[in-house]
Amino acid sequence: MIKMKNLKNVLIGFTLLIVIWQLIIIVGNYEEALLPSPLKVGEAVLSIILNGTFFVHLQVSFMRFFIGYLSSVVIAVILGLILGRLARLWAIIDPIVQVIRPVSPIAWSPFIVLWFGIGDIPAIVIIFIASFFPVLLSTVSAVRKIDKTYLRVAQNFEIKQPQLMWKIIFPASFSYIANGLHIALGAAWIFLVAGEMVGAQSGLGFLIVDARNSLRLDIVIAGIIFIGICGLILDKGIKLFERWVEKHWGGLESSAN
Amino acid sequence: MIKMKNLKNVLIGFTLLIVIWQLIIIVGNYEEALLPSPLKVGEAVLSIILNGTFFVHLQVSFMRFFIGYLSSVVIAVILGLILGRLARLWAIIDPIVQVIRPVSPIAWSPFIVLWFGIGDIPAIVIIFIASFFPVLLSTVSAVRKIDKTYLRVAQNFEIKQPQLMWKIIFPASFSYIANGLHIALGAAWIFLVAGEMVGAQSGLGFLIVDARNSLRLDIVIAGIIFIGICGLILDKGIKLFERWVEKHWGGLESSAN
Amino acid sequence: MTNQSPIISVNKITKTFFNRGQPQKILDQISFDVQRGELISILGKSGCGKSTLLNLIGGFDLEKEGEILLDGQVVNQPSRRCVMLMQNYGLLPWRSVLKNVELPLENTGMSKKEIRERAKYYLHMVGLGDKLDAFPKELSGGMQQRVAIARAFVIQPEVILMDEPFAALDAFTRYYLQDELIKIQEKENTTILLVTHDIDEAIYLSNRIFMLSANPGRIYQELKIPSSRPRDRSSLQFQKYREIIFRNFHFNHPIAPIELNV
Amino acid sequence: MTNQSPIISVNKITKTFFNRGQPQKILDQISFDVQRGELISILGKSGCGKSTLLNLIGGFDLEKEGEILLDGQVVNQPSRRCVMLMQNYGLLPWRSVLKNVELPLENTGMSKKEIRERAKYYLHMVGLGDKLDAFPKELSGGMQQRVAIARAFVIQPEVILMDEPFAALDAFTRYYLQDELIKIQEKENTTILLVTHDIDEAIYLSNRIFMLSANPGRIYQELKIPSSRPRDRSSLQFQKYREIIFRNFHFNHPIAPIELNV
Amino acid sequence: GTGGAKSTGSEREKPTIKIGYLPITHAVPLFYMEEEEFENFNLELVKFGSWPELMDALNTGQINGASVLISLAMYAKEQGIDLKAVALSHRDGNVLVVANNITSVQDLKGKNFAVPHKYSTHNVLLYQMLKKAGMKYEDVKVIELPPTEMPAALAEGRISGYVVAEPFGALSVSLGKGKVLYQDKEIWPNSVDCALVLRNDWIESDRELAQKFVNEFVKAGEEAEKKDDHIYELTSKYFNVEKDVLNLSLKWIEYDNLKIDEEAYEKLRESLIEMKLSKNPPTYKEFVDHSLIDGAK
Ligand SMILES: Nc1ncnc2c1ncn2[C@@H]1O[C@H](COP(=O)(O)OP(=O)(O)OP(=O)(O)O)[C@@H](O)[C@H]1O
Ligand SMILES: Nc1ncnc2c1ncn2[C@@H]1O[C@H](COP(=O)(O)OP(=O)(O)OP(=O)(O)O)[C@@H](O)[C@H]1O
Ligand SMILES: [Mg+2]
Ligand SMILES: [Mg+2]
Repeated sequence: MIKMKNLKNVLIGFTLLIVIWQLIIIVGNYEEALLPSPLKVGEAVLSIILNGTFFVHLQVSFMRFFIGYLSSVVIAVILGLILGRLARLWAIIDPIVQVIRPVSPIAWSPFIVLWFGIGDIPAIVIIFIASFFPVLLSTVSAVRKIDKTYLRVAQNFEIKQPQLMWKIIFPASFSYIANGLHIALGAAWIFLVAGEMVGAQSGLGFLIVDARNSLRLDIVIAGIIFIGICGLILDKGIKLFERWVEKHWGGLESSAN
Repeated sequence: MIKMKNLKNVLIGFTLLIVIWQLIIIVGNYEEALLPSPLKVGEAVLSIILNGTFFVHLQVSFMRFFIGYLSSVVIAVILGLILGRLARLWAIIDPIVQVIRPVSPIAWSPFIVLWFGIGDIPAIVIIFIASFFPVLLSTVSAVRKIDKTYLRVAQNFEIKQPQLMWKIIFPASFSYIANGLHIALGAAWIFLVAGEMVGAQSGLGFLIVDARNSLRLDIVIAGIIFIGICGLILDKGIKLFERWVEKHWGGLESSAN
Repeated sequence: MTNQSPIISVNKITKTFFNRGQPQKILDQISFDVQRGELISILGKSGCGKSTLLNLIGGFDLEKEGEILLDGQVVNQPSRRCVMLMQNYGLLPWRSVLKNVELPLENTGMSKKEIRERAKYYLHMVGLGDKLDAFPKELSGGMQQRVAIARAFVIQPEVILMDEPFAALDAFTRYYLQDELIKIQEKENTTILLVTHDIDEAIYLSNRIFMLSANPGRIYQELKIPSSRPRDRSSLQFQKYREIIFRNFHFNHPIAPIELNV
Repeated sequence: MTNQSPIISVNKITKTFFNRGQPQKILDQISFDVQRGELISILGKSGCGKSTLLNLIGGFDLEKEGEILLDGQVVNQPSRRCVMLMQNYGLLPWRSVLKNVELPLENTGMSKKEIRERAKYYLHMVGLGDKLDAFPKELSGGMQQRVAIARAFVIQPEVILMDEPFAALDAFTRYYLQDELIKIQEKENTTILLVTHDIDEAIYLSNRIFMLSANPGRIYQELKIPSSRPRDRSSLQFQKYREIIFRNFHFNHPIAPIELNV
Repeated sequence: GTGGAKSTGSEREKPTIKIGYLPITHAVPLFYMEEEEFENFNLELVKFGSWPELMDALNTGQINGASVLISLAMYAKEQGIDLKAVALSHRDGNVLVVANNITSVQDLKGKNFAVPHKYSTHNVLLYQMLKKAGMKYEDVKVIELPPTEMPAALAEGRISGYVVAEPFGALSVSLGKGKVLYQDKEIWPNSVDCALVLRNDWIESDRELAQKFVNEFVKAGEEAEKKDDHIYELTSKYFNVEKDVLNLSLKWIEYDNLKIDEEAYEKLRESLIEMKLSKNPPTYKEFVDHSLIDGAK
């Protein structure tokens, strides 16, 4: 029942979108080459699905994305758990992080090419950077905000490191960390396009950039649609993961966000 | 006292960073043109401050940034407050937003030029896009998550629209909205560089892109440092704003994040 | 208290919730009348449906069988005439104490000055005349509850519904506020319907006590307490009522002895 | 109870907090001894320093003047020998009931099997043998408190400190758990130090009651309750103690009559 | 992109040569080469989205060479990157496109005019055109814009003209949104634009291989110059434009005689100095290595 209603809403939503889009074309009197019609884009979507291009690019992008994101997350969480407990070290590192964080991964690209060459690695590195800081910061702040009660319980029962870390601190801060993972996932996915602009010969980002350079704006929009849908699926995926962990680990108060 | 200690930490942090950087140069044996030394970058920083370039670009960037960010925030909050109350309309719009949101503002650039031309407006539009969705989504979810108690109090005292909106719903959801504003600020600032890549002839983003095109990587790093510091200042600024509102409006529970 | 028509009349109310599709009868055929100026307590265990009943009377929840009348009129939405005091005070944290109390008056056509004076008057009455500009979170729980009480009385409603108003307070503060409540109520002659699971509180405050059973909620006993207030908590009469209620709830001694050898 | 050396010995404890640089003496020269197997209640108003005192005894807060001995040794860190039951139960929400109770045993060198059996035994004792795999949030407040009690007793500590253990529960559940506590305590012969602001609770449970005044916190009265337990809440003797305490706290009638005419 | 420039080939020990390019008509000889099998090396073409990205890769040695705007490479050389220009990628083939309401250079006064990169030959072409018409460079508002955005910007009236690599000029012309104000040869005969630029360390390390590569490149240029059906078909794989757009842009361009002319180079060099874009661009001798193309003859 709920599924059906959702589907109906999605259909209404997208029909509306397509109508508005077609109206813009008619009213604005744009050239097909400059703003393709929904029909043309539909054809492009079909064509790159049918000739398999889409799946090739998708696979490559997902591979890069997951390598970049997962390595980033693992490193950032471990670092965050440690730094969250070492207030004095964090006081020194924090200003550096705060200055580096607001810098777009795009700005780093000359150095990324220098250190990481072209092809897969720069894309992975850009995704890594994009997700690293949100996860690191949310982990550190999660650890620092842990309900003191849990730490006192641990003290009371004489639970020492490293058990303190994985029995108390990690689970206690997890729901907040998960929130960071969630935000980082979105941020990283958004930088996929930027990441695949540097010498990559494949991937959804490349598909868009290449289509743009080949003046195939219909494929650009098709690519945008694919990126949007994949991003949405990833988002739902991590939400499911969060919920699974929550269920599995019992009553972690549902994440603050 | 606290200020002094902070300053000390900042100094230690950055000294450390510079030492590591210099070590990388020595060990990696990179060409000066490809990875400038801290000294060279220091000179570049000084020179663009002293010859005034920096302030010119800074001013332009801030102007674009604030126009893009503020207009985005105002529109997104108002829309969010309305859509948060209209569950059925939101059910239709939500899927569209969910698909558009994960798309990088960079991917839109062919269309941004088509609709918004070149110069200030594309940069503003990209910043607008980057901040729009975080604010919209956090506002809608804030409105939908309002403690039912407040709505019941309003019902009880027969408070109707539009007073319901600005006496109850807006303040009740504000701390959560502020969190969205905060996230959006970071996201928008990160896209400043991307925004100023399309036909802009000024701004910090342009400074970086132009320096990169001129192979002046020392200025690129100088630009990165400026962007980082300004981003940090903006972040601190919005934190102060949040705290000010919190104080002014009394006990809004400090934002969930 | 009077021989007028009842201010609240609850007629055969049945309320069913659906949990995972399973219907669950929370309230079953509840009927009672409340006269003007009475203070009625509804006493029952946690989860027996006390809040649910109050929500129905207040018009916050309209899905039910049966009929509820406020002053002869069917309740089909919440109104100012019947104010609910929420379980967690329901103060707006972004408004100062004074502005919280002004809230219900703001759309009544009163002038700003009148509103302010009325609000101040009631805040003085609950002893918070010096906290007008404080924000709720700066106050202790007891003070917050007093603000809520002032806000409820400020529009001079016919009925005030109270959902465990003193449950979160410590015993000493609780006793103090109970006395305050009685004084204000007698002065304003407001009808009060109070939900609680504190037996002493019910005895101390009420004209009548309704005891609610759980699964499904039924009023299985009504207790009239005719003695005048304030009552002496350590008096013999007070103990008599305690014992009656204890016996009713089978709580003088625990029902099931605890298993010590498993 | 016995003529052994006291298990807890509190010697001239003074605790000062600094609020915005202003020193504020919360506890002033507190001294008392607790014998093995005693149940002591500390009774006082909200904010008088009860939790602070308990934290000092438990070794969670070490900054103080004076000395605290646990079994003759100076307390300089929290230990398993003296378990604290937190005001909000302190259960780990990510662990099942059973795993919560197993927690304190995990580093004691016991085998997994032993640990499990011991944990199960104590959970059965508090009547939760059928909730082993539930998570804390799936339980009512009363059940959560029982898990916490099981977790406190499972390592058979010499002392259990309890910070308002039943304050958040409704009256009926509270009575029930109080009885449970007495039975377990008598069986295990554990020393219990209990902080509360519920007068009845203190009378019902304790061998001795310390009454704590506020600003600064001092023990200004000690009350011995020699009668055997379980006690009859409606007995005359019970009322006698109530009255003594009421009088002590000036609460039989409110201190300041409420200002009705401002 | 793991092996980097020094990676030796995979099968049969053939070395792999990595050459960067942008999908524009100037790179047609490379498109032709990608289809071929070579005896002595494997060719890996690396496509880039923009000139700066390509230059980053070339400067850092991630690719062995590239078909790139020669002035960008000159600038990199000036900054100390060891590069050599060995041949032109093409001759001519750039047009200055303006909006339909612009009839003379004078009309451009105060208007926006787009170039792809300030160190590009296109910028120099604009400079030359203005100079010829007796105007100052400052008289128009020069804007750097990605080539792909230019037709849209012109169509919407955001800019009044642009000069850029093909087929972006031809696109506006064929859409009827713009017209050719000047062909490059009208302004600056024998202009030097895209060149085949190689990393000098790579040339030095295996001059023989470099020679073989340039030989094939020159051959490919000659094939491309035929502009036959095969070339059309090939090219349309790299960028999707209507047949007439492609026709138009191929008509403007030549791919034979790819030797870099010293006189034309000097003119470019002087212009760069004159425009204050560069203080001391490398001289012909320093930067151009014509031995390889000479060897190919
Ligand atoms: N919206 C709802 N949907 C389903 N079940 C509900 C809903 N609201 C309440 N219930 C159920 O109805 C019963 C009565 O709830 P209610 O809140 O009225 O109890 P209460 O007597 O006020 O308890 P307490 O003393 O804890 O406040 C509970 O068992 C509860 O689980
Ligand atoms: N860390 C602290 N810094 C400053 N003041 C504190 C601190 N902790 C407690 N206080 C103050 O000490 C006093 C006693 O606090 P405490 O928590 O011990 O009271 P309590 O008797 O446990 O109250 P309750 O019954 O509300 O739990 C309070 O006035 C409180 O404001
Ligand atoms: Mg309730
Ligand atoms: Mg306390």
